[in-house]
Formats: sequence, structure tokens, C-alpha cells
Amino acid sequence: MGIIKKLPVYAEKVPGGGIVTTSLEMVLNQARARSLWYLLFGTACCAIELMCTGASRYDFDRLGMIFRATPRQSDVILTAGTITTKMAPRLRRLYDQMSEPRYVIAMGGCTINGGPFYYDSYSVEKGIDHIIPVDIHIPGCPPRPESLLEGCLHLQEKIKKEKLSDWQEK
Amino acid sequence: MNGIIAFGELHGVFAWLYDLLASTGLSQPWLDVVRYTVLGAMMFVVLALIALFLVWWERKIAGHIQQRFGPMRNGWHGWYQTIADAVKLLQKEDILVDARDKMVFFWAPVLCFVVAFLAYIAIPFGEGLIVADLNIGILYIIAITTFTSISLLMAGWGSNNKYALLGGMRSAAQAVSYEVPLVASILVIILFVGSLSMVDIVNAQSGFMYNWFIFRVPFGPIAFVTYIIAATAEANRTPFDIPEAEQELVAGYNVEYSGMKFAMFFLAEFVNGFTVSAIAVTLFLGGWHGPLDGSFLPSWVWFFLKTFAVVFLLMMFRWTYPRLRVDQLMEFAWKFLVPVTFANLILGAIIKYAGWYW
Amino acid sequence: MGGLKTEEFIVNMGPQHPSTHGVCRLMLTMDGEIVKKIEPVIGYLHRALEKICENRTYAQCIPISDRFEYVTAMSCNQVFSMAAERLAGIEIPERAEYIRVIMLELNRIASHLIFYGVTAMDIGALTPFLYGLREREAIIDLFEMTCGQRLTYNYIRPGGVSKDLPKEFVPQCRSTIAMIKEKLNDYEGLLNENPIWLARTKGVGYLDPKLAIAYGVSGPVLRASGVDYDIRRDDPYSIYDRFDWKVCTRPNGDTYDRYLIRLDEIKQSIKIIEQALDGLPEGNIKAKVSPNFKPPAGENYARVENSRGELGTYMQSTGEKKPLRVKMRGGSFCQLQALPHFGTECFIADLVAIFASLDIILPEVDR
Amino acid sequence: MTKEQLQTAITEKLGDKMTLLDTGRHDLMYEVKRENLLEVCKTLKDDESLAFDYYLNSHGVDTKEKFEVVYNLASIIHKTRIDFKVILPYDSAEIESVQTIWPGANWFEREMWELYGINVLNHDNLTRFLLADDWDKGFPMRKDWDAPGFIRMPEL
Repeated sequence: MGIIKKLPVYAEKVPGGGIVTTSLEMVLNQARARSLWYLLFGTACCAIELMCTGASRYDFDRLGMIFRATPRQSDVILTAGTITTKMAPRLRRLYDQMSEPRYVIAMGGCTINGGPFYYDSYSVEKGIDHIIPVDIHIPGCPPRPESLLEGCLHLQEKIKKEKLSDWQEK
Repeated sequence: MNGIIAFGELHGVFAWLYDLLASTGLSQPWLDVVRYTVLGAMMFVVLALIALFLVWWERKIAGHIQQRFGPMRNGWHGWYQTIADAVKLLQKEDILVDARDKMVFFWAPVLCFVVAFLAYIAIPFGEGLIVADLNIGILYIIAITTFTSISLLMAGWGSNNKYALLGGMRSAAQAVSYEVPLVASILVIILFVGSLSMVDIVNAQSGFMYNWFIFRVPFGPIAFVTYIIAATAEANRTPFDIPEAEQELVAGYNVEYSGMKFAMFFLAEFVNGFTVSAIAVTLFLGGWHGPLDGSFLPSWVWFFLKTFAVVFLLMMFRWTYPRLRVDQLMEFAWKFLVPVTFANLILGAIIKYAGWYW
Repeated sequence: MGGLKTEEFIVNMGPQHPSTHGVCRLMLTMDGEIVKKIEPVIGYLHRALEKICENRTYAQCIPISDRFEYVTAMSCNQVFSMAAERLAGIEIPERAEYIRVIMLELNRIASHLIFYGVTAMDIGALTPFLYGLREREAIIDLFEMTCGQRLTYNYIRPGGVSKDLPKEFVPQCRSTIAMIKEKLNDYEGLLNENPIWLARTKGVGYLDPKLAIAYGVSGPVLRASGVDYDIRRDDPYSIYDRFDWKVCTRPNGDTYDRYLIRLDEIKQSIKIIEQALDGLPEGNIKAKVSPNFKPPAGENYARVENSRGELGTYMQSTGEKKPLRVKMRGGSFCQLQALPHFGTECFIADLVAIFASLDIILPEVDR
Repeated sequence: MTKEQLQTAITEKLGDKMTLLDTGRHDLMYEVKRENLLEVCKTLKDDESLAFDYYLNSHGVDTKEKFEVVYNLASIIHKTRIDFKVILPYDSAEIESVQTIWPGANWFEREMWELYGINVLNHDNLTRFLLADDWDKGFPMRKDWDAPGFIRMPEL
């Protein structure tokens, strides 16, 4: 990301440089949005729905999303299932292993606020917002494959609206 | 020369280009340097496009085999899906693990990427469409393609990760044990051609279809089958893709690679697949010759048609077969393939000596 | 070569790994490719379901039971409501019994289809995964039509079933069953005689029947080792004794037999469903039970045969509307406990095959 | 082998040590003293007429004033099933490990120790495996257990 980060600074000086950055920005955003590789990270019931969405009826591959086994090569971490206190540090480490333009989709009620295990459970993390920054929350226990696909489309819209300057501070 | 004037007429264009180049008054060595760089650059561009197409084609075929569509939303039937993947991988942060072996880690993808394209110097895409018609063509290609397994070993060792190390070791073992049957099945063809140059090999198969080496019963089909099996192992494709076994070793040798480094490995894998099928076509399926004597299509069209057919065959392997275990894979190579290919070699020699061939 | 100093290294088939379905972590002590010692580390999905059930009424426990074993959620609902019914002495109507058997067997087929897909994917063939899930979608449509949910059904409740079958359920169920029976030939054609599949699964991970019984292994894994024990016939519950079906066993207890036995079980389940559909009586579907009924003091261990072995629920009540103690026992818990005793001295690729053939999923282990 | 035959076989073999309780629904529920637990288990497993070789489940129960450890057993040959429980006082909650008789009891007893604090004597691997490694808030499954982040469901 080195060159791409510094480019807007140089481009501003050149007259009409703004057009270069905005058009480049559009191309980069479109590419990032259209090829999201999600990390195979299914802990509980939502993992079965994730498998069904990856299968032939709902098919993630239509959106260009294929699963990658290592966090290094994946852009989206799709936390499908309950995150317990014992799993939280692992989730944090997985998120740190991912390379920079990374996004998080919190799938299912458990990852939003503990879901059905909010009451009376001593070992469930009430939502994963305090562990990793979440981009998209998908409600449902487990959410239907259609809502999972809709969540991914929302993420794609969000990526398409990102600015190059956003990456300056990061 | 082919009946129909088409792209096959490249000689005229090349000849005109050389005269223009010579007129600039460069001395002889510089002339060749410029010529080969231009040819090399053209070949690289063509192959990069083919590789991008192959990635998209594999995902579509995998989709349709598995009762689903494959990339659909990115352009009509997802045609710019691979371009989007490539540009996205460009933007990815390149994570460098501190405990890595710096030089080995850095040069592994470079070696893999470069070697994948080097093999195409000696492969004739069509009548006269060859970068350099080396007189040791096939020997050069076999020597170069073994570098890929070295680069996988380097990647496995360099990334200081147990899974990657296992993947690297497996790729070394696999390459060593499948090199022997590969070479033995190629030798049978060289026996009948008498020359190592690829153009001579293709010319030895000119004329009607039955002149192709695949139809020269009995040694031809056996050599073709053993070649395809050994070649799938060389190109690390299922059922021999144990270096990058997704389910066992997480992602095999490219566990620690991200961004452009991973893209190089990814692209090199597909280019290797194309190299292996290009060699199969040149050796067994009559290079750029059409099935009938005077063919009605330009020569390079025949070549690409046949190569994509063989690539399709390799892709069918990938989506139907389970994966072999390490010891089974080597046992299969040493106990089955090597004896069969040597017997085939002896059979070919007897036929050649006795003169029963056409 | 004796002088070469070699040492074993520890590899983490960690909580996030493509072939541990869920969050099971296996600490493998490896000598090169050979797995010497396995030490399972669990607890990454311990959601304290038992503590939650202690603060819920009997009817509220059912949605929690769905999450206890979400691949065959119907059998969890069945075991919970059976335990509650035995405690309270509730008799459930005839039609509800038939509907329960149909739902249980459909869910068993769906779970075995997932097993078929995931085991094939773990051994390298990616396509059967998609075929298996395609058939499962047909069964999921049936569940969606009756109870509106795809995975956690909350359908079988103490006293009967929550909703009656819609009109078009029976014909669609018959056509789905017929389609699956015909698709089974494709599955068998794809893998049963595939030489690479045979090489990868035959004779791999032999589980001795005595070791299996000693560690409480149950279900298809036990029957694949030759032990003829099935709760539906040996500790009969519901109305399984009215149907004629066969408990299938396989003699030599390796990964290939554990794969074959599941295909046999699908065929048996199809036979049961067909007979249940034929004999489906009319009548109401739920006994008159108030949602927070108070069963008399007592305790009871209910057992159900689900696709991963014996699913048991021990319920103890003291007369209030909330159970004093609910203990859930899953089949995967004992199979994972037995794994280190028969899954070692093999390649890591074999370990992945054995782990997949045991069909272990983690909510049963961690609860 | 029906329930009555099983009942007569048990009273005949272990009459004094196992007293039948009436709380069991659908299956026979017995009570065993803590001292002769191992002896009872050995006869249950090794005796041909009983042959309870299939260890299903064992867990702790906290009934606010005493602990109970409930064992569920089954016999593969005779197709029978039996439960029995051991009552433990609240203060000295200790029990012998039956792991030598049924190896399958290992993890069940480990879990009982971790969640209830019932100490299991001569168990080979009594370490934590369900809760988080740095768990220091006592034994969560006890009725009187509480912790800062623990939210109970409000009564409807």
C-alpha cells in the first residue's frame, strides 16, 4: 500500500491532479469491493448457514467471494458463530494477522450482543465490538443466507464509498 | 504455408521489423538484445492475459461442475473478476514476518513467477511463432520447469511456519519422484523424432491426424497417459496438490504470503498448468498442425484450441478427484509410473529398431 | 543414518482450521508427517447451555436445546421434550408421534448429507460437498415449510409439535425422498469405487470395538466397528417399533466403513419416512399442556439416537416450573475423548480423514 | 431382559449397597454410599448377569444443601439401562474416580471438577479444559455462584 498512500499528496500539486486521484480511487474501490476473499472462520450455528451460502443454491462465488484458509490472504473476516471468552484472544490475533484493507462482518445475534446467550451465560462475549472493529452487523440466529448475501452487498457499497484519504491516517 | 493469409503471415511483419531495426545502425549484439526483449515482452503480455483468462475459466468451470454459476456479478458472467482480484491484491498490505528468512522469503515468489514464463521461449505457438527455436528445446523446458519446486521449497522454508515447511518438503518429494516418469515418457517421442528441437518434433507429426504421436500405437497412447499424470503432479494440481493441501496444511507453502507475493504464486500456478498442457500438445497432439493435411485455420488457432482442451482436462481432474497422501503419491510414482514408462521406452526402441512405425 | 538428531515438533491444528469443523484445537506432537500424540484442547465454544437451562421453564429450554446440537436440532428438541414429558407424565397424541418421527429422520438424512460433503472435502474432493448441500437444501425447504426456520427449528415441544403439517408437505416430502434415493446412486458412483478414495480411507483409523465401548463411543461410529447397538431399537422411544427397518452395522471399523454406514443409514431413514408418511393418522398435534407446567419432583435420563451417536439429556426437577439441573450428553464428546487413543501413528492427512469420519461438531463437546 | 429381572438381579448381587429410589422416571434410580462406590461399580461391570460395560454419562448436581453425583450406565449385551447417584455433603465434596473401571469417565469427571468443584480422587489429568485458561471466578455451575459480568434473566 506504500505507493498508493503517497500518491494523492503528489497528485494534488499537479494542476487537474484531483481527477487522477478520484478516478484511481474509483478503480481501487471497485476492485476491492468486487473481490472480497473471506476467512473460513465458523465457530457455531452460523457456520452451517455460511456453508449453505457458499454452496450451490445461494453461492458466494457469484459476488466474487471465495473462502481462504489463512488470514494472510483474506480481506473479510466473517465471524460466524458465538465468540466465548476463551475464543476472544484468538479472534483478536486472527484479525491482527490479516493484511491491511480488511473488513469484519459480524454474522448472527451472538456476535452483535451475545444473542440467545446474553442472559445467564458466564463464558460468552456479549458481542465482538470491543474485540475487533466491526463493519457490518447481520442480525438473525442464524441469519438466512439471503440476509448474509445482503450484508455482503452492503459491505461492497461501503467499500465503494471509501476515500483514498481514509488510508492516510490508518 | 497455410492456404489462408492470416496472422500466420507473421514472417513478413517480422522481416520488415528487422530491416527497420538494422537500419538504425546498431552493432550486432545490441540488435539481438533488442529483438529478444521485444519478443519476450510480447510473449509475457500474451501469457499474462492467458493466465488471467485461465483463472476466470477455472472458477467458471468449477462453478458449473458444482451446480452453481461461479463469478456472475462482475461484468457479463464475471469476465473482469480476475482483473478485480489482481488489482485488489495490488493494494493488499505485504506482511513480512520478523522471524522469516529474508532473502529466501523474498526471492521465492520471484523465482516461481519468472521460471513459469521462461519455459515459453522454446514452445512454438504456431508456424514460425517461436521466440527462439533452440536446438535443445525440450531439454531446456524440462530443466526450467523443475525450478518451480525449488521455489516452493524456498517459500516453505523462508516463511518459518510449520505448515509451510511441511508443504515445502512435500513439494520437493513430489517433484523429485515425478520428474523421472515425465522425462521417460518424453524420451519415447524424442526417440522417434531424433532431435530435441520443438519445431522438429512438431514437423515430425505433420500430415494427417494419424501421424500425431498420440495415435502411434502402442507406445504413443501409453506415453501420453503417463505424461499427463506426471505433468499434473509437476503442476501441483489435484490429485497431486499436496504442497498446497487446503484441508491439511491450511494453505501449504503460501501460508505466510499476502498481497502481490501471493498473487505471483497464484498466477505462476496457472501458468504452469498452461505450460504443461502446451508441452503435451507440442509433443503428442501435433503442435500447430490441423487434423487434415492442409488445414483451413491459422496455425496458432489450432495450437490454442488443443492446449485449452488439455487445460480443461486438467481442470476436470481437479474438481473430481480426492487428494493422494504423501507416501501413496511417491509409491505410485516409483512403483507404477517409473516401470511403465521405462517399459514403454524399451518398447519404443524395439519398434524403432525393427522399423514397424510409420 | 542413526546419528542424525531428529526431534518431534508440536503443531497446533488450531481453533481456526479448515478441517476442524468449528473451534476444536488439536495439539499434535509430530515426527515429520507422522502424528505421534494428539491432545485435544476444547472449551472454545463453551456457552454454558446447562447454566442457562437452569433459569428457564421447560418450554423455554427448547430454543436453547436447538443450539446444543445445531446440525440435527430436531433430535435435541425431541430429547428435551421427551425428558420433560416423562417427568410430567404427559401423553402425546398419535399424529404428533408420527410427525416427530418424520422430522427426526429427515433431519438425520440432512446431517448425513453434510457429513458426506464435509468428509469428501476434507479428503480433497471438493465437488461432493456441493452435491451434498444441494440435496440438503431440498430437505431444508421441507423444514422451512413447517416450522419456518432453516437450522434451529424449535418445532418439537413438550406435549407434541408446535404447528401442524401444511397441506403440500406430504407430496413434497415424497418427491424429495424419491429424489434423494435416486441421487444416492450418484454419490456412490462418485466415491465408493474411486481408487484414490479407497486408498485414503480403507484401513485408516481402525477403532477397536472394545475401545469404542470403553470410551462410550456411540452411533454410526460404534456400529461401523461391528457393535450392533442402536437406541431406536434397544432402548425404544417414540414409535420406532412400529416400522420395519434394519440397524446396519459394518465389520471392520475403519474410515471407509464409517463413510459407508452413513449412506446405509440414509437408506434406512428413507424407508422409515415412507412408512411414517403412509401411516400418518389425523388428529390434534399437541396435548393440553400449559407452557410453564410444574412437573412433580423426579429425575430422568432421556436418550435419542441422532446422527452423531447417543444424544442424552438428564433432567432433574423439584416441582417448580424451572428444572433443577439439565445435563446434556452428546456423541461427539466421547468420540473426541477416544480420538487420541486410536488416531495416532498415522499421517496428518490420515488424521484429517479420521477426524472427518468421526463427524465431530463442537457444540456437543463444549456445550 | 426386562426391568423387573434387572431389579431382582441387582438386589441379589448388591442388595445392601444399592437402595432403590422412587424418583427415577422410566428407568431404575438407585442410591449408593460414597465408601462402597468403587466396589459397586466393579461388580456392575464385571458381573455377567449385569454387564454394565457401557458408560453413558456422569455429572454433578447442586441441590443448594448437598451435592449429588449421578451416573448413567447401560449394558450392550442385555440392552438394559440403570442410573445411580452418590450424595455428597456440601463441605467435603470428594469422590473416587471410576476411570479405572470405565476409561470413558475421564472427561466427565474432569468437567464435574471444573464446573462444580467436586474433587475427584486419583484422577490422572484433573486440569481445566472447558473454561478460559485464566478463569479465577470459582465454580460457575454452583447455585450460589455469582460474578460481576453475570446477568440473570429477569422474571417475566
